[in-house]
Amino acid sequence: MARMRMTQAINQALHEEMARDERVILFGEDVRISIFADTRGLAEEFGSDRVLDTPLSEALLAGMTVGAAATGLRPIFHLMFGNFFYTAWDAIANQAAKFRYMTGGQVTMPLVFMAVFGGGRSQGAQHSDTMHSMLVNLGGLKVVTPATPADAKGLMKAAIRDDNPVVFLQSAGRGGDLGEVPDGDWIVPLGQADVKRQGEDVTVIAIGAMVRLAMRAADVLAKDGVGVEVIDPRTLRPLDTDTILRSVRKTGRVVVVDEGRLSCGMASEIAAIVAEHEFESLKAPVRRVAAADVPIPFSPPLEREVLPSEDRVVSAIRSTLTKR
Amino acid sequence: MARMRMTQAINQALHEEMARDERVILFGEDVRISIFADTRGLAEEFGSDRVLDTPLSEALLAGMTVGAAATGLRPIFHLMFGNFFYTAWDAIANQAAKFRYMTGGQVTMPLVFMAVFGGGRSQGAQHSDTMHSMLVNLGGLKVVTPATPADAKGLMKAAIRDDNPVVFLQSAGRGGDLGEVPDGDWIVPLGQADVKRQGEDVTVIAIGAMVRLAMRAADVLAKDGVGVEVIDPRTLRPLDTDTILRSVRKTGRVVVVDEGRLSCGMASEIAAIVAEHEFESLKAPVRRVAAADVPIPFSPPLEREVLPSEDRVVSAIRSTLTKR
Amino acid sequence: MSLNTTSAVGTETLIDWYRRMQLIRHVEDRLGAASKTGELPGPVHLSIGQEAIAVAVGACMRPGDWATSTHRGHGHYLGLGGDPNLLVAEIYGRATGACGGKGGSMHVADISRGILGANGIVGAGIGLATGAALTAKQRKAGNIAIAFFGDGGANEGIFFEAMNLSALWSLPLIFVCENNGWSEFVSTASITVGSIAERSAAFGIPHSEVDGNDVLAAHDAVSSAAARARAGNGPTLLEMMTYRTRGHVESEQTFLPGPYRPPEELAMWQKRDPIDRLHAVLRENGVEESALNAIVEEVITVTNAAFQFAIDSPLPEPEAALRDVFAGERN
Amino acid sequence: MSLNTTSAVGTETLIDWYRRMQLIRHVEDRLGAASKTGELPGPVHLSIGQEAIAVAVGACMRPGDWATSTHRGHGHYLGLGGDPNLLVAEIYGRATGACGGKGGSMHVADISRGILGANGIVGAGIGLATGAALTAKQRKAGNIAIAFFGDGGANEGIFFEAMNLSALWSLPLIFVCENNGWSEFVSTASITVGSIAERSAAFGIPHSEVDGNDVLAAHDAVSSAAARARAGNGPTLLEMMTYRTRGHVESEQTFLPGPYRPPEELAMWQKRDPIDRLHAVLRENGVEESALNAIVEEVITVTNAAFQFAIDSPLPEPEAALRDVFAGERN
Ligand SMILES: Cc1ncc(C[n+]2csc(CCOP(=O)(O)OP(=O)(O)O)c2C)c(N)n1
Ligand SMILES: Cc1ncc(C[n+]2csc(CCOP(=O)(O)OP(=O)(O)O)c2C)c(N)n1
Ligand SMILES: [Mg+2]
Ligand SMILES: [Mg+2]
Repeated sequence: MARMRMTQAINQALHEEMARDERVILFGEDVRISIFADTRGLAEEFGSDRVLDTPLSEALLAGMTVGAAATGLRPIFHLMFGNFFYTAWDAIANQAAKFRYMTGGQVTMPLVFMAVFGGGRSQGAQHSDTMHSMLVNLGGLKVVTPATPADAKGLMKAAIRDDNPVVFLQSAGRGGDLGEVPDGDWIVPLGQADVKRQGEDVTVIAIGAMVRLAMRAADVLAKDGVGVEVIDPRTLRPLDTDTILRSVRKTGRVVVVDEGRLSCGMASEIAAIVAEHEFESLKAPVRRVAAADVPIPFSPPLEREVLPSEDRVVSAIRSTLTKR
Repeated sequence: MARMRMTQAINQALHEEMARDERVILFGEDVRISIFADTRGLAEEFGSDRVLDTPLSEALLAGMTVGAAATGLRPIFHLMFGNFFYTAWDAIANQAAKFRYMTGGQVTMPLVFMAVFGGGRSQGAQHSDTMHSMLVNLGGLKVVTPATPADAKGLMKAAIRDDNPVVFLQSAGRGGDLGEVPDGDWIVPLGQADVKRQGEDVTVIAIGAMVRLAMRAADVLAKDGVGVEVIDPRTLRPLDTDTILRSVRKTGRVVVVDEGRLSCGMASEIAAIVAEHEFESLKAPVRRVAAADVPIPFSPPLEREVLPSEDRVVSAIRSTLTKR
Repeated sequence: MSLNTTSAVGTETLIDWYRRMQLIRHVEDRLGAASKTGELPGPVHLSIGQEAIAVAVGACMRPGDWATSTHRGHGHYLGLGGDPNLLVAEIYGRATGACGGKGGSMHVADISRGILGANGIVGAGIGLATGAALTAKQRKAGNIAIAFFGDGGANEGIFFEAMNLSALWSLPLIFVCENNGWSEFVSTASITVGSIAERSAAFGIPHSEVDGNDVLAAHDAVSSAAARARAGNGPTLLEMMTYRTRGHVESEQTFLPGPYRPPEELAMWQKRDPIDRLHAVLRENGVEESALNAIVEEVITVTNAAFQFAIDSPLPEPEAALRDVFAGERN
Repeated sequence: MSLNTTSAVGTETLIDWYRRMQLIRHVEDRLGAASKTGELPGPVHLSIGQEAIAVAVGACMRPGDWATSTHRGHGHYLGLGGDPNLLVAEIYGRATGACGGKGGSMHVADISRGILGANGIVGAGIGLATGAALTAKQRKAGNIAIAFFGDGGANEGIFFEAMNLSALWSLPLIFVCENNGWSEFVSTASITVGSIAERSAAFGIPHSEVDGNDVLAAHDAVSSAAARARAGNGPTLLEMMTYRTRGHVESEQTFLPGPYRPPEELAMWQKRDPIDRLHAVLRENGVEESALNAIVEEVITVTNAAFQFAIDSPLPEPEAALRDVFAGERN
């Protein structure tokens, strides 16, 4: 157990997995020097055959990832920012997400696409998108996004060991927070949500950097005697609906907080699932707190307006208490 | 008024709009000979300066569309199949959807991306996706998908005249159906749903080719004395929630039918909106009938299993009648 | 037109190539007929006229090598040794097909033979082949990867990205461009500037323009490129000049307004038919007409058996649609 | 190192270029300082050392021409005549900024001056410029479009797609590759094979490698390319050799483990500073040091005013975040 940042936890996972399995290779732009420090030191330890700086050619590199995975390597492609997925979208959407299926299961696809996503740091519209709902909608990808350093390590290790394409998305807003991280073989299985806080009155499902907002909102409501249960799905596909629905059956009141845009986003998906499967349990409408349906603006007051805030989470929770 | 297929209605709209406004140009692979016949005859009428066959270079062509729109043309890029959007995704997602906003409204973006989408014809996974939810999630695009020839003509004309990027998606399954199409300046304004059938008991919201399934299901249920109201949103962004919610207030029972995959799809979005805004009106959980969360398979029995069917729509409607 | 007969390939091998080319021709011919009668679901793109290239490449491949194909992939599948039964059953959408009916004509694959699959996205196979070449390079067993693509596909940016990266990393990769002069219904000359082969010059990648209807010339070119790649000397670009004597897609007459290719062009290329040319060489080499006829009979038997196998095979169970998304779980 | 002084550009014009280059330098220098003190939101990429190219291009542009820029776009914005007040206010995220605070450093644009915007996606500006060139061609008024991109960007497939299409359609387009030797923290030589300029050869597009720190040489090259484009003769590729004397991004020292460029390289290029070199030419042409000093004073005044304007300007109202998505409606 050691205290570290999320990027350090990811770095540790990469070190351990590359040491464990020499089929694991990693490439991307500037992965040797490592802009986010998550891949730092790997080239020194594993050599430039296994840790490769690449040209700016995302469309090719993502296709190469698919081809390498289908032929026996376990490649990790670091795309830097989630928005750059769009440059590589064909290989992600038409190849990685479909290849095993189209071949009738002839291949396994042990690959990881990783990147930082989300707003809050005035990076502008082309570096701040949250794209997990699009990735989930493709059907053939697993999608994970950790909220703590420990989850980051455990999910990255699980992602690398998984025989399927996994997109590992790191919230831009969470790289700096410290947290305890178990040493060694710490795995967080894909597809398992985590109850980050127990509560009896309202269920808040929060994703990535939104978990922090949810926890703070829970503190605020605790002062009013409202018990908020905070659930972090951690894996968005496959989604752990059991854990979510179990909590809903207990509380009957639900808020979903996601950094993605509202329309066709993950918040809507979870809201739709809850409303379909726990209709009888619900005591109030499921509230969605998500980014506005606009590109992410640059200037801080604009960006704050667009993204979910603690205040909006608090009032969404309150609104579920007034109905019925 | 004349009876024609959807592709002919689109063709008529293109002819009329190109004649009306010489800034309208159209390009894409094989648009002169025209595989779907929707762009046939345009080159002969408007010349090869305005109707251009292109190389296979979707990433460039979509970026070119954005640049041409921002500088005063009103370009239409025919991408042939919706899955090829993925090859051009950066220009769609990072440029077209964000450009006006990032410039603080300095430009208008009068462009149309058009393509055929959806399954049902054994085209295989890479020619059968339904991607409208991803496009809606981008926030900066208008997205339309007609279910009848008349709507196709009216929406295409509205799309071309709109000063914003519009994605015009034609359901693969609907090209062949005949329908009455008004002559001349027939416009279907963007953002207006259409009540395709009135009913008092259950609201079915169906998109594109799914409208036909919904209408058939309505016939089946009519025999049991159940009145089904069928709403076709026609425009998915901006979505006409008023028309949808008005119907829900009347019926209290809702089924959403979409050809897109279930998770983070348009069906989930509409279900979430209904469940959030008409919680008190609902007499049963909102049911979603959508494609399974898998790539679209080739073989007919597999493809039928994955896509929504009339039977599934009928049973979803029935299931809303048993609750409460 | 005769063949380049200088090559040292023995008659036995030539006969084997002849058999494979005839197999592609016969299987595809029947697929075309089946498509036109509506027996086959989905679109079908035939490579009739281009068989020499697939067979030449197949002859240069070793176990552990990989190739990625295009939407026009049946010839590659058979040329590389794929089982005709599994191919035809797949295109019929049967449970016994190469991909259990999930893929179809545009996605036939046999991973066990290094056939990484046909691909419905023009250019995409280049990315996958680059990945296979990276695997081969890491494994250090002298394996190679081959990317088939068309002249139309040579305008997709991924081709250039792959030339830069494969040259930079000396990947054991061969770019095999099958230039049949057409991209769907548009002549490639009308959408392309310059020579495709010469596009590699800026990357220091050796290239050659090859008579793709001459199986010996094609084989020579591929085998030098393969030797180069196996020796760790990096990629090669081969532009194979050829022609598809059939339509872009078998159903095209149902949706096109009329013919789009000059009939003289077709006639000219039919004179250069790769099978006829190999036939002439074999005859010159003293192989009897009767022996060649016997091969064709054999091929017809195999073809008939493949179609019978497909037709007799069951369609997949609907529930199978939900499998094979993820390894290790039902979905 | 001296400048190519053969050009027929008059001293008055050179003085004007000197003023613009100094303006870029001074504004960016202060932006760098403001970024480092944390005054500026978001990342800031400076083009210090590369000013000559932006100014040379700006000098060749006419009303109705268009240019697309990169993530390193302040110099292009100012070199093409953009208002420094609006630039600085935008980078400060103010309501008065060029984009009302919605864009920021990576998206500064002034459509009224043909500045189609900086772009956060490497290579994307090439697509937009191709579209602007298509507009120009359709309009038939002799306008042109310019695509700025970096050496790193030259490995994106869109560059090749654009070379093919623009050559095919004879689009009035100039590809201006600013080769500063680095792609973020990696030397471009380590991720690129061959010469960038020569990549155009296969497309029959004329190219030249230009000393991008020599404003006269750069101007010569751009003006010939522009003349060619205006005359309907199609695209040209110019590879401008240059160097960014600042970091990739101003914050880089906070996250990198250490220096990544050889100090000798920086020192060598500092000797070729484009402003120093133009300064020398102007002195040789008889312009007094005092006159040049006066220009710098003027530039400092303008720069100060721009920063004051920005700092005095209000931040945007939060509600503005929901506007400007769609024309003709609030959202
Ligand atoms: C990315 C993409 N764009 C467009 C298409 C549609 N399409 C299928 S084949 C084809 C022409 C391909 O020409 P070429 O590469 O020369 O191959 P050929 O058909 O001649 O074998 C086109 C445009 C596609 N499948 N994928
Ligand atoms: C598509 C894409 N990939 C990666 C990045 C991250 N990135 C920003 S600048 C840069 C290097 C660009 O190098 P170059 O084109 O030479 O421009 P320079 O920074 O040297 O001006 C990279 C990799 C990006 N912004 N867009
Ligand atoms: Mg071709
Ligand atoms: Mg550079």
